[in-house]
Parts: sequence; C-alpha cells; structure tokens
Amino acid sequence: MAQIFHSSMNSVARISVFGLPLLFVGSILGGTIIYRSPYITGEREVIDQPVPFSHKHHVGELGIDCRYCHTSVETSAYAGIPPTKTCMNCHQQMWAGSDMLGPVRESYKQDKSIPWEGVHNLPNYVYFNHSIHLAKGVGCYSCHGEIDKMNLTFQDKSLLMEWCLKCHRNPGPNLRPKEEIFSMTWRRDKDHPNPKTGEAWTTDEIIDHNKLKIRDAIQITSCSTCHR
Amino acid sequence: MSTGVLEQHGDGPGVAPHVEAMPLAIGGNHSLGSVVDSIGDIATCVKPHPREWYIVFAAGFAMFGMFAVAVTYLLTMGTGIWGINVPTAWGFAIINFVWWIGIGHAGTLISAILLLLHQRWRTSINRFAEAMTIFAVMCAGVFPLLHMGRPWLAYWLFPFPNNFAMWPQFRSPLAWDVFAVSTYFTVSVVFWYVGLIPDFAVLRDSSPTKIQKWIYGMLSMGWRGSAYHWRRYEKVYLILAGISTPLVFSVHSIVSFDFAVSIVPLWHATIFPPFFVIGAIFSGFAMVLVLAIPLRKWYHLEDFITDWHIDCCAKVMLATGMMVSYGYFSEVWMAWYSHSEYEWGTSKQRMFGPYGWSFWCLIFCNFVVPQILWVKKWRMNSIVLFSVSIVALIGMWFERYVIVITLTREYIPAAWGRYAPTIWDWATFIGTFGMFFTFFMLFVRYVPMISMTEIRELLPKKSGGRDGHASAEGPP
Amino acid sequence: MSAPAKGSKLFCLLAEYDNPEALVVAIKRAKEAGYTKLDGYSPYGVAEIADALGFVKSEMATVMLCGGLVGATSAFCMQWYLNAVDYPLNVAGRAVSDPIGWLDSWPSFIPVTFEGGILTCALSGLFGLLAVCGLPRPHHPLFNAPKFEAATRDKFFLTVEANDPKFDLNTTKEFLLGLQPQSVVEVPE
Amino acid sequence: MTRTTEEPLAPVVDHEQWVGLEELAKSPEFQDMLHREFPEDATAWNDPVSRRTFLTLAGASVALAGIGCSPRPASREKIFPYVRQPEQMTLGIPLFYATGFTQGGITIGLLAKSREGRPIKLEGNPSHPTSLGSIDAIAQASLLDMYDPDRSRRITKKGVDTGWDTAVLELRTALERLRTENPPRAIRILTDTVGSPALGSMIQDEFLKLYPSAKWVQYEPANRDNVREGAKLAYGEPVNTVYDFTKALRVLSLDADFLSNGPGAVRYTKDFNRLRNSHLKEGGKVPSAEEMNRLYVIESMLTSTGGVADHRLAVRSADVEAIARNIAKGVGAAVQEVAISEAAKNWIKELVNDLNAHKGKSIVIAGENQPPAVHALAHAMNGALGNIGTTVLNHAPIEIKPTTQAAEFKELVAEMSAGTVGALLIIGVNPVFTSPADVDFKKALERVSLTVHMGSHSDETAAECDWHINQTHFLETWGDGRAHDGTVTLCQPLIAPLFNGRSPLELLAYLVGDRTELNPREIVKGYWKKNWPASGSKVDFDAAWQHALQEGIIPNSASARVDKQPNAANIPAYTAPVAGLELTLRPDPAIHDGRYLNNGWLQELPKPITKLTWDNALIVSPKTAEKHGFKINIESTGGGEHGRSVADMAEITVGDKKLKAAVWIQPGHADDSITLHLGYGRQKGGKVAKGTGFNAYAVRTSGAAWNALGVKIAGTGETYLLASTQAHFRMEGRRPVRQGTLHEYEENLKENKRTHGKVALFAKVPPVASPEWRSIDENVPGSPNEWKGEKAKEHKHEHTKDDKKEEDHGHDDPRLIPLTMAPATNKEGHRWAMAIDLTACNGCSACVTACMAENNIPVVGKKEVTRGREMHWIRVDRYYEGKADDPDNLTTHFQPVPCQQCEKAPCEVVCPVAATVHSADGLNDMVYNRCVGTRYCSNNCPYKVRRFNFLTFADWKTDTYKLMRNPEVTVRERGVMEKCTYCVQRIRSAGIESERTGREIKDGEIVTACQQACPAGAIIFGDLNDAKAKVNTWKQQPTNYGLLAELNTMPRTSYLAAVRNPNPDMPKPKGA
Repeated sequence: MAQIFHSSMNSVARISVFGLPLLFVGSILGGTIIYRSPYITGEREVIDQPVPFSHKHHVGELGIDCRYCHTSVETSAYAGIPPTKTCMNCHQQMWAGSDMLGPVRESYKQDKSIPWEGVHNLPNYVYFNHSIHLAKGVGCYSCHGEIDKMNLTFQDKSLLMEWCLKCHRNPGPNLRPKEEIFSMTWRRDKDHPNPKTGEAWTTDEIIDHNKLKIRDAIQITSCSTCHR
Repeated sequence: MSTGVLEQHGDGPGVAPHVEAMPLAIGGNHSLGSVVDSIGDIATCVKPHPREWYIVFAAGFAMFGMFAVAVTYLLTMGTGIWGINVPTAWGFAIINFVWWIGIGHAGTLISAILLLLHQRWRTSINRFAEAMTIFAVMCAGVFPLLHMGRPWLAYWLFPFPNNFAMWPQFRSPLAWDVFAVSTYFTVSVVFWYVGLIPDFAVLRDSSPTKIQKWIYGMLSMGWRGSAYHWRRYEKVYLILAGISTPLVFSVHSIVSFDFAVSIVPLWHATIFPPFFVIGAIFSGFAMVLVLAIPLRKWYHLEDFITDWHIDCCAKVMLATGMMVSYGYFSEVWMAWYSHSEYEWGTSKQRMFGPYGWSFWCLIFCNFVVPQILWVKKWRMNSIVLFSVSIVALIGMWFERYVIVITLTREYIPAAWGRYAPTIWDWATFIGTFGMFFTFFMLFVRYVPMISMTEIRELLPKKSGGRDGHASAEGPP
Repeated sequence: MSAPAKGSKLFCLLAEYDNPEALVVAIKRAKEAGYTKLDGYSPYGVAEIADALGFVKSEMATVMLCGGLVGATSAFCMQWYLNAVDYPLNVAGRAVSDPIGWLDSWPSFIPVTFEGGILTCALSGLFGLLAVCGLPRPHHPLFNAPKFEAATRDKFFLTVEANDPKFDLNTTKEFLLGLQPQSVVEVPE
Repeated sequence: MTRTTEEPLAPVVDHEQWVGLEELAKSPEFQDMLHREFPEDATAWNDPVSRRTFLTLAGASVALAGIGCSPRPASREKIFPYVRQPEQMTLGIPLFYATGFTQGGITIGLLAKSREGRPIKLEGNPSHPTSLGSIDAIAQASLLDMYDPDRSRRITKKGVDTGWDTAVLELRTALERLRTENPPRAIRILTDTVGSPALGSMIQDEFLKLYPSAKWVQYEPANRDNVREGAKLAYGEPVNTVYDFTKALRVLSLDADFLSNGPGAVRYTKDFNRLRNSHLKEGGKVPSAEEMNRLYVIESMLTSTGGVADHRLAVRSADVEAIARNIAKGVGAAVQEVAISEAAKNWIKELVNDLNAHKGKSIVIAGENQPPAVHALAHAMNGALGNIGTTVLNHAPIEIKPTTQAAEFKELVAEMSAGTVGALLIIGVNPVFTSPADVDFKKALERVSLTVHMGSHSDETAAECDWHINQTHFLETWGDGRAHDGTVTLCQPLIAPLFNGRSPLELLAYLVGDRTELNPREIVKGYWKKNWPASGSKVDFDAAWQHALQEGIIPNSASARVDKQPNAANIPAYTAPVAGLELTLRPDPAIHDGRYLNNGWLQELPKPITKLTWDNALIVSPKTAEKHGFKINIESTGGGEHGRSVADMAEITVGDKKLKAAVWIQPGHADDSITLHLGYGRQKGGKVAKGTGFNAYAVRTSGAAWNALGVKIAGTGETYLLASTQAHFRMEGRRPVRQGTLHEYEENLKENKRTHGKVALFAKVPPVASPEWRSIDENVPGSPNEWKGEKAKEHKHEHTKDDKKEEDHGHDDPRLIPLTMAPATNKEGHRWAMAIDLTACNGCSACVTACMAENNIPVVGKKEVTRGREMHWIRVDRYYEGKADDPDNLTTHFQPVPCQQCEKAPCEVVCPVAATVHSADGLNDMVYNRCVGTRYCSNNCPYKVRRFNFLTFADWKTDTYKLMRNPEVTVRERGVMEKCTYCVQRIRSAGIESERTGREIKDGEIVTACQQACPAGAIIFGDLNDAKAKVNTWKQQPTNYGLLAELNTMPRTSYLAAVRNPNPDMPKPKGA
C-alpha cells in the first residue's frame, strides 16, 4: 500500500478540521465588530452639503443659540431644519455677495428648498422626540457631541439601538441642569459645580433642580416608547 | 458495533449461535472480504448502478428544480402565495415541517435506541436510516425558514451579540425549535459521520482510482483501525447513541410544544409530546421500508436486509400505529371528559366539520390499514408492506394536517375560516421530495449504504466475525 | 510492496494475522515478553485486542460529560442573562423586574438547556475523539506497509514500534515470527 | 397634541401657505412623479410639504439593509426645509381645522387633522350639531377620496386638455351666445341636492339672473323626495323634521334605518343611546323599563337599526304602509284600518298600547324609501301621540330649493330629448350612471349642444360631455353647508387642490363674470358678510367670522321652527300592494349611490349586516332562497367562512328591465322581498371600482324608484364569488356576546350574591381556567375582588349573620383563585384599558374606517378578502340568535373586536424574537420592525385580532397615498404582523406632553380612533389606575365581562353585556 497523502497533509487536515469551528465563531464575532464600526454606522463621517454650513462658526465662534435655527426643538419631536428665511435674516446683510452662499440666495429667490443632506438619520420606525429629551434634562451635547467644533456637521454617535438603550436604561449620567441644556461646554465635573453644594452635580440634585421626575428604565425601555 | 452480548440468546463467546432458531440477520455465505465487496463496490462504483437509480435521481432532481422555482417565487412575493390566512396562519409549511422531521426520527431511533436495546436487526438498516434522517431534517428545516414572513431576518432567532441589543425570547417554543432542530441536525450528522469513518477507511483502501482514494482518504481522517482508536471510537459511538435517544424524544417533544404550549383547543394537550414521538417513529419506519424495499431489490442486498429486518420494521409500525391510534382516541375522550365547550366543540368540528374527511382519512390510514400487518404473510409480502408504508406516510401527513386545520374553527365563531393550499404550497411540498431523493440517491451512490464495519462484526466467528459481539469496553 | 529502502528509519515491525483470536494471543505473548509499544489493528473493533493491550477504559466518557455539562450550563445562564438581566421585557406577564424573580420561569429554559448540552456533548465527542486519537492523520508510516490496506478489509495486524525500549530489529522479528503470523514486515518511518 | 387640548385653528389662507403645493403640482417633476410607476426614491420629492418626508416610507429599504443589501448607514435622506415657514406650523405637531362633509345636501361638521400641510385624518366636530364629535364611516373615508390617484387631473374639451382660462372664456362665450340668441336657448344646471347657502345664492341670485333662460335642476338617486312629499301631505309644506331621541322612550321605525343612514344618523345614534344605557342607577338599581328606551322596527331588510331593535317585524317594504295605517288608527290618528296579516295584528296590538302609554315621549319615524303616504302617516301618528314639539321638531327646509327631484329630472330629460336645451352644466353628479333605467339620460345628452361636466372623476357622465372640469375635493376648497337641523357649517380647505381642481363656486363665479370675488374663500366670506344671521347686538363680522371658522359653525343659525300640527286628511287612499316578490332598492351602507365606489376603505368595509365587501347582491330571506332554489356555498377553500362565499347568480325581471346578480341569503330578511343596494357595477369608476358588483340602476325605474312589485327572479345556473368577512353567524353555545333583558338583569342581580354581584345569566360559559369575573375584576379598583397581592390568598372572611350560606363563599371556591404562577405586573403607573358597551353598538362600522385612517391600514382587495386576509384591526362581529327562517324572532348582536390587550397575552409568550411584549403601562406592544413573521402569535390569539401582511399590502408606490398616511404610525411591510395598539401613538404623544409639562394625563385626554368615531359612544378608554376614570365606572357594571376571559388571558378590553328592553306583553316566538 502506497501512501495516498504527503506527510504535509497531516497538518493541513488538522488545521482544517479544528480550524473550522474557530472560523465559524470568529466570523460571527468579526461580523458584530464590523456592524458596529463607523463604516456601517456612519459615525464621524463628514458629509458634503450644498452649502458648507459651519456649526463651528455659527455656534462656537458667533455663539448663536441652537434655538435660533432649530426653533421647534423644545416643543416638537423635530428640532426643525431652519427655512431659508432664517439664513437670509442675517445673510441679506452679511456676506451678501459671497459665492458660498449662492445656493441660499437662489433658494430664497426661486422659492425652492435647499436640498440639505441629512446627517442624523434614524430608521423610519423609530419615533425620536427632541422635546421630551430636552425637557428631562438631556442636553444637545449628549447625542450631537461637540457640534460647536464641527466645521461640516457629522454624526458624533453611532445611533445604534444599543446606544439608545444604554441611556434609556440609565439616563442619570446624561442629565444636566435645565439651564445648561444647550451648552456645549458644560460637563458634569468640579469645574461646573452645583452652586448650592460647590461640588459637581449629582444625578439626584439635577432631577431635583429640574423638577421633573425621570421615569424608570422599565418604562422607557418599553418597545412602544420608540416604536409604533 | 452493537454493545454487549446478545443475552437473550444465551450465547457465550465462541459458542456458535443457534442460527436455525434465530431469524437471519445476514443471509448468504459471507466472509469479511465479501462483505466489503458486496457493499463497498456499490459506493466505489465498481458495481454498475441499476437503471432505477437514474430514474429516481432524475425525477428527484427535476422536483428539486421545481422547489427552486417555488422558493424563488415565494421569496419574491411573500408567504401570501400560499393558502394561509388569518385564522389558519400556519398551513402546509408547518404540516410538512412536522411530517419531515417525524420521518427523520426513525433513523436516529434505529441507530441509537435499537443500539442501546441490543437489537441486532438494526445493523443493516441504520446507515441509510441515518442518511434518511439527515435529509429529512434538511427538508424539514427549510420549512420554518420559508414560512417566515421575513426569512432574511431568520438570524434574529439566534442569540448573537447584535447591535440593537435585542435577544431571542426564550419562552417561545419556536425559539426552542431553533435549538432543537439545529442540534438535532448537527448531532445526526456527527453520529452518522462517526459511524462512517471506518467505512470511509475501507473505501479508501478498496477503491480503484486515485481520486476516490484521495477523497475517501480525507473523509476517513486517516483511520487505521488501531485498537486504541477502536476502543475510544466505540465509547464515543455508544455515548452518541445514548444522547441521541433523549434527543429524539426531546426534539419531537419540542416540535409538539409548538402546538401544546399554545392555547388553541385540542393543541393545548399534555398528550402531545409522546403522541408526536410515537407518530414520528411510525412514519419514520414507514419511510425506512419505503426506501429499503426497493433498494434491496435493486442492489441485490437481500443478504444484508433480510426478511427478518423487514418483518421487524413492520412489527414496529404495527405497534406504533396502535399507539398513535390510542392518541386519537385519547384526544377525543379528553375533549369530551374535560367538559370544555371549546375542546369538545372543536373535536366535533374536527370529526364532523368541513374538514372531517381528513380526520377519517387519517384514522383509515393510521389505524385501519396497519391492521393488515397482524398477518405474517402480508408482512412478508414486499408489495403489501410497501403499500401499507405509503399509506402510513400519507396518514401521518394527514395527522399534522388535521392538527393545523384545527385553527380554522377554534374559539370565536365569527373568526372561523377555512384553509386550502395553493399550487405553490404543493410545489414547495413536492419540491422537498425532490430535494430528499436527490440527496438520498447521491448518498446511495457514493457512500456505503450499509455499515460494512458493523456487518462484519455481525458475521459468525467462523467467517472471521464476532457474532455481533461488540467491544466497547471489556472487563477491567 | 518491496522491503524498505536501506538507510531509512524503521517505524515498526508488522505481523499479520487472519483472525482476531490469533492476534489476541500474539498480543498477550508480546506483552508477557515485555514489549510496551504495541498496537493491534483490526477491520472492526474487537474488545479483546484492546483488553489484551491493557487499554481497558477510554477517556472519552469524561470528555463528553464535561462538554455536555459546560454546554447545558452556559445555555441556561445565557437565557437567564439575556432575558432577565440584559433586556428584561415583560412577556405575557411572566416577567418581573427583578432578575432573580425572573427565574420563576425556569421551566421555559429547560428545552434549550437540554439541547445545548446535547449539542456540545456530541461536538466534544467528535472533536475529542479526533484530538485524542491524533486524527486526522491521512499520512501515517503504517500506510507504507504492504498489505496494510487489508487492515480495513479482513486482516488483523500486530505492530511493535521501533521506539519500544526492548525493540531490536532482529530479536523482535524473531520473536514475532514465533507468534505464528502470516507474515512479518518492516515498516519504514 | 390631542384634540382636546388643541383649539381648532383657522388656517392662514394667504396664498403663501398654499403656493408651494399648487406650484408643485404644476411642475413637471411632480407630474413625472405621479405618473411614474416605480418612483425610485419617492422621499426625495423636492417639495416643502414632504420636506419632513414621509416617515413611513423607508421601512422596506431599511429592513433590506438588515440583510446586507446596503450595510451602510440606515439611509441618507435629503432634507428639504421650507424657504419660508408658515408661522402657525410647528413640525411634528398636528393642527386641527374645522370643516364639513356634505352628502345629500346635509353637512356634517368635521375637524380635520393636518400634519405639515396634509390632512391625515377626519374627526367629528364636537361643536357641530350633526356630529357632536363623532363621525360616520363614509365621512371618515372621504379623506381617501381626496388622495384618490384616479381623480381627474385636467380640464378637457372633447378629451383634449385645455387650461382653466381657455375653458372659462369659451364657456362664457358659448353661454353668452345662448343668452343672446332669439329666443334665448335654454340653459340648465344639474346638481345634487344643494344645502350650501353660498352655492345656492350663486346659482339662484346670480347665475339664473344673468341667464334668464337658465333653470336649475337637482337630482341625486338617493334623494329624499318621499320625505318631502310626505311632509307636504301632512303639513302642506316640505318641513324638515328633526327628531329628539333624548326624550323618546318608545321609538317606532317604519322601515327607517335612522341609526346608520340618512341625515343626522350620527346625532340620532348619539341621542338614541342616551336612553339606551344599561348602567346601574343610583343605589345600584337596574334601570327600569321606563328609564330605557324601547325600539320597535318594521322593515324588510335587516339594518343596523333593526339589529338593535327590541322588537322587529320583518315584512315586505310594500306592506309597511298597511301596518302603519293600522298603528296610526290605534294611536288615534284619523285614518282607516286596513286588512293586515294576523301575525302583524298581534304584533302591533301591544305596540299600540305601549305607544299610547308614552304620549309625548315617543317617536314614529319612516324610512326614505317608504312612499309619501307612510311619511304622512308617521307625522299623523306623532301628531296623535303629542310628539310634535317635544320629540319631533319641524323646521323650515334646509335645502336651498326643496324640489321633487325625480320629477324635475324626468322633465329635464324630456326637454333635452326634445332638443330645446342649449347648454347643460352638470356639477358634481353622475346622471349617466345614476339615472333610472327608463329615463335615457345618455341619449338625451346627445341632443344638447353644449354639455359641461364638473366632477372629481372622469366618470361615465364626463365621457359623454363635451367639457370636463376637474372638481376639488371638499378638503381642498372653501364652502359652506347646513347641518341636519339647518345650522350653518363652514368648510375650510386643508390643502391646495392636489390636482388643480376647481370648486363649483369658482366655476359659477367665473361664468357669471363681472364679480369682484372669484376666489372661493372670498365668495363664501362675502356671502356670509351679507347674510350673517341677525342677532340682537351688533356683530363685528371679522371676529365673528374667525370664531365661526374655528368652531366650524355659525352659531344660532339653525333653520326656523315650523309650529304646525300634521293633518291626516291628505293621506291618499290605501291601495293594497300586489302579493308576490318585491324589489327594494337602497343606497349602499358603504358606497352610498355609487359615488364612493372608488374608495378602497369603503369598498373593503364589511357592510354592517351582510358583512359583504366589494360587491352588492340580491339579498333575500332563507325561505325565499329555498323557494327559488338559491344557496350559498361556503367554499372549503381559501377564506371560506372568513371571506369566500360562492353565491348563485339570478336574473331579476322588473317590468322589462333585467339584471343578473348574485344572491345573498340574509337571515332576518322579510320573505318575498329582495333588497339590492345602489351604486355598484360602474363602467368608469376608477381602478378600485372596476369590476365590483351589479348595477342596480339597470332595474330602477322612475315610477318605482325604491320599491318595485311584481318582480320575477330565476336562477341562471351560474355562480359568483362573494367576499363576506363573516359567514358564520351562530355563537355555537359559546356566548361571545352576552345578552339579556332588563328583567332578566334585575332578577339575576338579586339572586347572585355569590358572584359578588356578577350576573350569572350573562356568564353561562363553563369555566376553563379561572372564573372570568375574577380575572377581570381584580383589575378594577374598588371592586370586591381587587387584587391585593399575597394577602388575597389568605383572605379570611368576616362572617356576618346573613351570609352563612354555602353560596356566599364564592371566594373560598378553589376555582375562583386565579390560576397563574405569574403575579400581576404593572400595578403602578398607567394601566390603559377599554370597555365596549354592546347595548349601544349598532354595528355601523365607523370605528373600522376610523381605525384604517388613523393606523395606515392597507386595503387588500377582493381577492385577498376572499382568502381571509382583510387587515381591519377592529372588526365588528355579528351574530344571530333564534331561527334563521323566523325573521321576527331573530336577535342580532354586534360585537366590535379590537385587540383585547390581554395582561397575560398568549401571543407574547410564543413570539421567538420578542416582537410583541408588554409595555410598562400594560399595552400589548407590537414592534413591526422586530417582527420576522412566524405568525405564531396569530395562532395563539384566541380572539384572532392579529393581521398579517401576507403580501405587500401597503401601497408603497402611489405618491398621493404617501401624503395621506399618519406619520406617527409605521407603514408595515410584507411579512409583518400587525394589530390594534389602542392607538399607542396617541397614548405616547399625550404621555410626552404630560411628562414634558409635569402634569398628569387627564381622564378622557386620550381617545382612541374607534372611540372618537363611534356615534353610539359604545367605546370607552382610560386608565384603570385612575379610580375616577370613566372606564372604571363602566367596568364595575355587573354586566361587565371579558371575552374568553375564562382562558385566563386577563383582557384589558372588556364588554358590557347587551341589555335590551323588550315589551313583556309582546307575543312570544313560537316554541319559546
């Protein structure tokens, strides 16, 4: 009887037999990593806009309040993308001839919307409501990141369901006093103390201060809270 | 590889068995080598394949093609192409799923339970019964997948670390099903493959061409027949048989939980698990006979699959047929005795409602017809036995049909409806036959359909065998 | 097959028998003679050969038991953790918010626990068997031996390996020839 | 954002707000979009209205992303903000505008809900007398008509597109020529019944004045000629009679389906149910027979009204008059007795006594399809019973011009045939389809030199006319109208005309010319500025106008009362109708006279009694069917009882007119009578209307508009597939509907202390798991069985002297302890629950359409209904008790079944992916995006209220439907289960509102869509943890029971048993 296989086949065979289960487990784990990667979630991905609007300039440098443009953020589910009129309030005088603002003027003149690219896109079966988050003391910063430092706006967080749930299960760390909701610089540390205690704010102090109870995790992780 | 000693015959080692008094497990005058020649040469294609193989394979393959068409259309359009509707949200897909998985159970039962019970007659039929199991489970497995509204999301049924932080709901019998069926399939394949390792080694050494040697050599994993290996091997095989036995019971119990855990009248019954398991064995043995009777004729395997084997299978069918019939009686009795309007009302609907014919059809197929098998002459008649087996398969299909059709008339009379399959239901169902026979015919062609190792062990000592005495673990 | 080429290392001596009883007798004799690196080969499992070799109890039962227990335990814990701790949802009123109370629905977890145990038991059996036996090993010195292919057909073989401390080519060959084999051949590495 | 907190606002109608859409509709992109069959990305519609896109759209693409087709971020959607945002609009917050829906000249006031400039839902206007906050199925579904993609989109002259300006110019020139010809050629305007003062004035005061040769003709097929003629007989003038059911303890209906058809049906249902209340009175007393009204109905076809009657007599429609005469005689009206059957005589004997015992507190009402004599008799009876002025109030007519439409129409056709008509303006009617078979309108039309059709669809009449002008929907234009009592209702537009339609006001204004006001808003406002109802003080018109717009009505504008007593002298002499088969024609309960035939919601709405969808049929009684050998084969295939019925075809012969149609066998129908509904079988109805039903106009003659005698019927041997959603009508001893009489209620309440006051009579189903009342009651605070946690188990009874008897130990019965290992969850916070009063429900199905509109429920089509796959989240089950062939003693029950929101929901436990689980406030959440479609939940739902998207049922292609959808509700894709959620979007919105402001949700703040629509007020919704909530007072009624509660599902929805108030002296059914 002649050998059918070369001796090297022993290693090949063993690696294939015992490697298969590892490959199987590995590919699942790999998949879960890839599906959380910024490539899939679009995290920190800068998107070109018809007009290169800079939050850094308007918020960080000029200090315009969020609500000047996003008018319905405190009352409605949607923060609201400002109508062209809002842009023109200032830009009729300022930078009135700038090339960059051409599409804005065109829009105003022709009564045609500026086709902005959506940056924060939630699936359509998710019913996110801005107003309740602000009312309960979750600041813009918690979801949108340091928007005052963004030239072109990008998505700062993954917006995955597990990311939503992380806060819905334990909202405490993301709460802030209601005066600081729109602040981009406020952090919960000793540099921004509770004037009453002189220490960093605690969650309980914030809830007391805001005079609004936070519903427990069971309630706000119920499916119909976000999906209808 | 059966274990222990055939104590019921009182044979000690070295004592020739009372061949006259015993039914024949192996006919003819075989030696160790002739067993390899008669069985192995089929798989290595040294012996030509009969014309019937080509006919069955071609027919099977054609039906498999139809399955592909049906599935493509299903995935394009949605489950609405089937006859399901709102009171009857489960239709053919679940009927077929339960039916196929029930058929599969006979293979495991023959391999595992009969091994544990020291039944010598399992040896000749266990290999292809196991193959039947695997292909039947494959056919069964496609149905739960296809019947989902959004089958592309089937992976949500597995607990993998997903980014929406949602998990399967482990109280649902369907979540259990996922684990039961996938475990069952995996363990069946493992069991089958472990049994095949020494036979692949035989084929490696006996096949004429280099490519066959290479393939079988790889499949045999370099099996050499060392006594150390044999000892471990037999232990593993025995334990696999040991765990397969509760596995079979658990799998069909869990399949029955799909019904029994619900609150549908006549589904919500404690009798369902045993009733389903027995029914599975009944239909499985019928399928074994449907496969064995032609195969042994076409491949001239009468020496290995003897009349005794066939007779044993027929007796099992008769016994299990009576047991399922008891189940039918018990269901009706309990419904009446419970004094529940819903249970009894639904029973009446089942027997005399619009689908009453299917209930009586099932009584005829599963209770009346198998009574023929009391008569030994008819048990021994291949044609009668083959026909009874086919009838039993139909009957067991109707059993599941009757169960699913219960949905048409349950609690709220205003919501009562009807159910009828569409052409696409049939195409999918028949298509799985194509899938089954395609795979089975390929198995017959390329894999030894009877375990040569175990047959040789079963040979009398004078022919080099061990009288069927196994070697799992000797005395210390 | 021709005799092994000169100069190549010897793997073992291979004695051929045509029935298991003769092989068992030969193994017993070789054991008595003090050989330790012995092995017997047969086309089907013969209990007496392994017994004669002194390999009475295999380790596979332990391997499979451990595999099964690990699988079952992790299946149960997984279900409890996922449905009670990580995202405890109120399913048909069968859940309460506290994870321990949630164990009240333990009967629902039994099927998956059981299946998990069976699955890992079977897989550990398969992979354990291969690992313990040193398989897959498609290339093996024994396959160099002429006639060894009959080991899967109808012959029974005894090997004395060259690395046996008592092994000496000539005396061992003599000894083996004294055990009434049908043939004795040298098997190169 | 709920309606109760939102004051309806008047829209700012400066052109700015609407210009976007108007211009858009003209743009080629939009036209492309509308015409393209598969828009690639319908969301990228460069349009301010869809700027927020339609949240519902991307479900499919997102789901596909899940399998890796597009692993990249869920979707990169474009955002199109406004250029100038309308001031009162806040994104995501709905606005409500008062408007009105007109049918048959009567307008019901509505509040239209608008999201980002799109009307998405219609609700009743609480300030409006016809609505009082409720709505009927047709008005509700009229929303879909506006978005109907089959609507006419152009102005054509002989099929060739022309513009509005051209059209108006040419028409004016043509009319001018006719006017100035010598002699002037006749001009005719044909409209339906006009109740709009502005339009009436436009026609009468301006158009007819400008064109002296013009005449105005009104015709609609389901007209109220008989009512007007009857009033003339009784009063000498066509008074408009309004009934006050809140004071009527005894009601007799003479073939009148006043609860679901005709003017004021919504209001009448509301009023009727004020006195049809089984709730216990002060001191836990069952209401007496004098505290609850009693309804006697004499009719041929079983109707919603007949379904809730306490006593119903099924006779041929033609025989009603004779019985009416005898009753009238009995109550003292000056009429002669005539011969009637012995059975009827016995039946009316006690009826007459009962009516006589309730003088001034009863109503006799006659149906529109009864001849004038019966109406006159009804007036006479009301007069004799002293009801005039108390329960029966006569007003001046609300029609601008009350006419006898059939006669006028016949006259018009005669003129046309004679060739004397120079021009015919057909506005909003479809006479080619609806004219009686013996009046050949189509042929006559050929002899008219100028024919102009204005209509919303390019229908049968449009095809025969030279000109077609597309008409606006009422939600697209300004208008006014009058309520059933004459109250002026103002109708505001919600959106600019989607397809550039024009309103009749606009057309006439342009044709009149020389007007300063050409815009419909200016016309309506201008009219009312001149005609504002006088009141004592001086009115600031602009403020009053603004207020009226907000309220939707002009206050105190009901028509003047007419104080006259009826005169029985003019009632024509009785001629006995011939025996034998009769054919009764009626407007269809869903599609009316055919004008809504292209409305999928109405087509698929199971008709209240027959449960037929998508078709009409010749409805006959079982006996008549047997006599002629007709049968219905419930097919064993497909949906079967739940959709598929194969009916025999028959040919009926009325005079020389013949029609082949399917036969539907209806228990409760009078023998020797055939009922056929109008409106089906249209040739040019649109895509939805195509191929549905049989054209009843083919056998309708002007002489026998409603009722034809001497009809012959014969089977043709053919069969026809009918889609009926419920063919099985027996309860099979299961009693899903519990019912009893007041008397039985009282008796049982006395006897059943053991059950803590639960009425055993209503609970005759054997227990399965635990006693139903327990599992229901323990949820109700203040009930003796309230859940007290562990303490309940060791409950030791304080024995008093009187309750030593065994039966007082109900709670010691081991069977009475809830059989569950799982303790109750959700004890704190809100616990939403619903109760449905079966006493009140008359099966009108307004709830079903309201639910479809609110929850984006798809229409599946006839084929899918026959396969048992209709998608209604709430269905109205209909059962009969009694013998099917004994129509007089057949009791009908209606039971609306939405999701029961079980606390121990069987559906949840079997879902393998947790797609349906409980929310913290006890809702049975259905998470569409998690659903993989195993359908196990549907199997395990004993109520069968879950609906599955077997195919792609939702319309993802039609752009206009995308505009219509409620953005708060996900549109479900194929393969997903769906079901009633208690309108969770409303609950969550109210929850957010209350959480944001830190207040509690008030009882009644959240209303579900079905509850809101229900004219009968049969549905109540609220928080179980609020002890004062109305839902709790309902649930504490002894009649409260849970459907299949014996399964221990602990349903949050419960039912109040149907309690009737039959006359104990009435003849009992044979064998009873």
